[in-house]
Amino acid sequence: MFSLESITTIVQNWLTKTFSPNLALFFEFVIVGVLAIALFAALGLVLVLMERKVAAWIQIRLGPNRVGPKGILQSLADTVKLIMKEGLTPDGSDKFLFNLAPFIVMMVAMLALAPIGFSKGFHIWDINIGVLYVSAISSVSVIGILMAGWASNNKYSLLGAMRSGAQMVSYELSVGLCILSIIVLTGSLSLNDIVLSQQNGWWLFKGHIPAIISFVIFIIAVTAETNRAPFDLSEAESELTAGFHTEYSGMKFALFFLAEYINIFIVCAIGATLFLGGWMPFHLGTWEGFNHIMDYIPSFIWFFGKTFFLIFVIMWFRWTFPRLRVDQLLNLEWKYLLPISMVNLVIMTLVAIQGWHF
Amino acid sequence: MIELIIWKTDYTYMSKEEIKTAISELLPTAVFDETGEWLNVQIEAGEWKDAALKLRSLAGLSFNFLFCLTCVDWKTHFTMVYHLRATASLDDIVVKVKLDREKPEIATVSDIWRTAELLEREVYDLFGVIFLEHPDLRRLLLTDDWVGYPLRKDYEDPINMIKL
Amino acid sequence: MVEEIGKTVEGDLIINVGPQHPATHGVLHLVLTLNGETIKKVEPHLGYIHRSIEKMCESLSYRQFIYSTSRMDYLSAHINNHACALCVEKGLGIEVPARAQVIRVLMDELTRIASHELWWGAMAMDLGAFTPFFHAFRERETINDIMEETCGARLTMNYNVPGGVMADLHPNFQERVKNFLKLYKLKIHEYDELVTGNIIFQNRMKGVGYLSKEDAISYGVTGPAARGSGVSSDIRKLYPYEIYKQLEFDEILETEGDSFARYMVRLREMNESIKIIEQLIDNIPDGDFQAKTKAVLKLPKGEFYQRVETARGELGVYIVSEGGTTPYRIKFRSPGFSNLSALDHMARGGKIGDLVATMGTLDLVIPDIDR
Amino acid sequence: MFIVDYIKDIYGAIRSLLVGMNRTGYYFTHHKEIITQNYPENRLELNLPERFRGEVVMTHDENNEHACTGCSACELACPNGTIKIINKFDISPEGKKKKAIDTFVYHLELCTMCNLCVDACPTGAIKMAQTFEHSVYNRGLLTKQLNKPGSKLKAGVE
Repeated sequence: MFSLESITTIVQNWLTKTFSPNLALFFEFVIVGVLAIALFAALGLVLVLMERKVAAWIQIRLGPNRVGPKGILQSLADTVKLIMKEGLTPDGSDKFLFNLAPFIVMMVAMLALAPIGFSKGFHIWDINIGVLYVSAISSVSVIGILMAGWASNNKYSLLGAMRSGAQMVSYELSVGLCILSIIVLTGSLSLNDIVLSQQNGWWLFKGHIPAIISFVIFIIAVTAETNRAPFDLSEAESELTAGFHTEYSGMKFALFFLAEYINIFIVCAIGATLFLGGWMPFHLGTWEGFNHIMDYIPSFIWFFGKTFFLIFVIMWFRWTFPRLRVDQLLNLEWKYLLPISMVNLVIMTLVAIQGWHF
Repeated sequence: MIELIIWKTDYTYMSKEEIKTAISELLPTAVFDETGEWLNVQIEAGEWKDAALKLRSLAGLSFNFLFCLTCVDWKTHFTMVYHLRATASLDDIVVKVKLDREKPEIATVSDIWRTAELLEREVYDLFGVIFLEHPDLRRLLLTDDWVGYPLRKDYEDPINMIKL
Repeated sequence: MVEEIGKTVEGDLIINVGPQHPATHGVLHLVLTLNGETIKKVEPHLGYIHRSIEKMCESLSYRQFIYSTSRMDYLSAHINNHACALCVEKGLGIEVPARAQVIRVLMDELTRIASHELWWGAMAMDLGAFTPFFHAFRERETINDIMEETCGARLTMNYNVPGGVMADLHPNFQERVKNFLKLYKLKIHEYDELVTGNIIFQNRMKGVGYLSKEDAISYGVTGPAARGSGVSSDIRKLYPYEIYKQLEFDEILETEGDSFARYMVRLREMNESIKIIEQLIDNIPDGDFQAKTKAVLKLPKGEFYQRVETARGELGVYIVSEGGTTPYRIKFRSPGFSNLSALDHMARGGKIGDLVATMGTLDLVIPDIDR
Repeated sequence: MFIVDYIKDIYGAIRSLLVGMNRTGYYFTHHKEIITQNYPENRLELNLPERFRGEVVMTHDENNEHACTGCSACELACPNGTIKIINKFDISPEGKKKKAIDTFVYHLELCTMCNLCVDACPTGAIKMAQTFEHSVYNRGLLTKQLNKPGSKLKAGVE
């Protein structure tokens, strides 16, 4: 069975054998950094193309089909275009904050990548408070957006940033509660432990109806937290032209754009880890034969398959629904999602205590 | 196969005479002209505001819908043309007010028919008619620093106007 | 805060929406005075696409001026031409052959459907749903193809001439219209699935941009926007022209007066147009498609007013003739202009998102407003 | 009951959203519904209706003869001064001076394709062509001379 774990072990052993421990650690950092950046670039290209293709097919169009075979080089061409563009800094803007904001958003997206298990034994940092870490880090990105909106010296940007602030702060609550309902079952904050606890079935199926409810709420809330349509109020094209990144152009805009997609990837990866078993293959209780067949599919394929399925669902939302209004957005959170997820958490706790789950 | 009739012009639901009697009681000084499609009522500029209020509140035949407001430059004078409709009975009248070309001033009706606010601004913009007591009389279509009133017959613009 | 609505105070946010903005569908410029997200005042600044068509028409002959009116409300270009042709015919006393009347009405209704399709897609796009736009264009394209085949152009058809239409119907016309009707009936339920029934959409539209019946009349609002407030204003019913008197169709009225009512009026109006087309498509009478007219048209001295129902409301053509070959003064009472004047009243107290929804249901076409 | 209404609300909302997703999901999986035309590739199959108005052209037969007498009816009919006709005087074989067309100037950039000139033409010399790819790099190229060089009036056309 092919596994990424063996590769990491080989590299690790070779590094520790060849260099002193400090130097080995440094090289590991470099390798991880390069890999993370490479993953970012690859994800950006793939997700942008995927979004455009999904949009096109839903909209009975063909989508990008000119650059490269079947248009697969389209996002590469876009990247080249964005790099070549002049990065404007508007007059009257706070230049330092204006230029800093895209990097903050980008860094947050990068940091949140650390505890995610991509494959069996393949994560950057198996931290024992992984879930807490991710939810803490991801709320920093609102600072980047507020910074961008404030520093742009543009009223559209400011309105967009304010909307985004209100939106992210409130939706974080229900995301947290949904995550908690799984933590209650697993009893661990480590993402690796959560994956391992789903050896005999995913929590979505094991946790009865409460798990399904918290999964649905989780998907809705993370869609809002990543500022995706139908919750894209901070960009709201038809209202605020482009919201907080109205004044950005060139590579600085590309960083916002990339960060949006990376954030989607991260929240979907978290969702896949919590509810769909991360890299854990699809196991059905005690059906040994079936489980063996499933084990033959490499674990990173399971992980990326689940994550991309969730990303597709979020894209599906985007190209189907109209946008909510700003007060309706907050109504949805405070009147519907939050009470439901609170009640749901109580029920889930009861399930966990009584051991009613499978 | 449906029956087809030849197109006819007169769809007024009340005869011109009836409208005329109803209005002439209200506005004794008005001059009537029945040659056109609808009843034309000539009103002096000074009496227009009162007349408009009366027409708006005429019992049973309230002309509550101002569907067209414009001005015609007759080279010697301006004529303000108000097309009014009573939405209850679907009768139309045309009110005409003669204005002095040198000093075109008329009372606004934007408080009686709200639609007049923009329409009067347009007429001010293109003809230079001053609407007294208009809440916000500024140029609407042209830029604020435009010189002249383009729809006047003596307006000349050598750059933008093309004579065929 | 509420009592301050309409008054600018220090600390208000003033935002320019337009002249280049995704929601204004053209070069409309609105100056919003905001308190946070709440709109206190909307002030339209017009004229970015003002071409002074009225002045131009004063130097064009009665045959020529019809074509410039296609460029006013470009989405109902054929209906604009129709109004002008009717007005000239009224002045000249020309009797239009029955066949030409039926052709004109058929084209009018096709134009109306095409215009409402575009409005539907564009309005959904205003609210953030991009997909309906493309789905609406699928049906609209079919109409455009029919237009292209018979009239020779897709958008600015220039098919009306004084006395009838420019050319006879294309032999394929009936078949293609029937194909369109089939396609329309196959796809119309998707409009409800995608947009009308959607809970987000309904929440965005219901109770937003309220316009009472009295205000609608006072602001001179016509067309679907007025009918959403319960004002009976369908010129086809009230002052029937051409053959509308013999046709069986309903005037759609909704009484809620909010954006959703206006939306439903337009959606149901498309079905009425389909009904009209179905009545006429197999009953096109034989005969001439154009009455015999003189080469040079001269309207008698006098004033002529003709109104028709475009996709946006009541279009009036007011011709003042001095007996010459060109009109002395011409005035187009455009529906968009009057509908726009109610926007300030409707948007006050709402959010920016409400303004977009309200603007979408008013269905503003900017060249129609500026002329 | 408040709680029943609350749950009903949620049920109705989710149902309406799923209906929409079902529709878009249908189009996502049914690629035969795609209506995009690959324009430059399908240029050869493009079938424009014969009435489509792309630009005004003058028909010439194989002897390089046209039917334009230079009566300038089209010039008068045009609403925006698109057509300009420059006449010259030919000497006919009998020695009589005869008006004939020298240059038929057509400003494509001013043309609104209203078809009035074609309607006005008494001899059917001009017609609308179905071309639509009018982009050029130089605006001057849009001013065209419709009568081909060296062409002359068809015999029998008055």
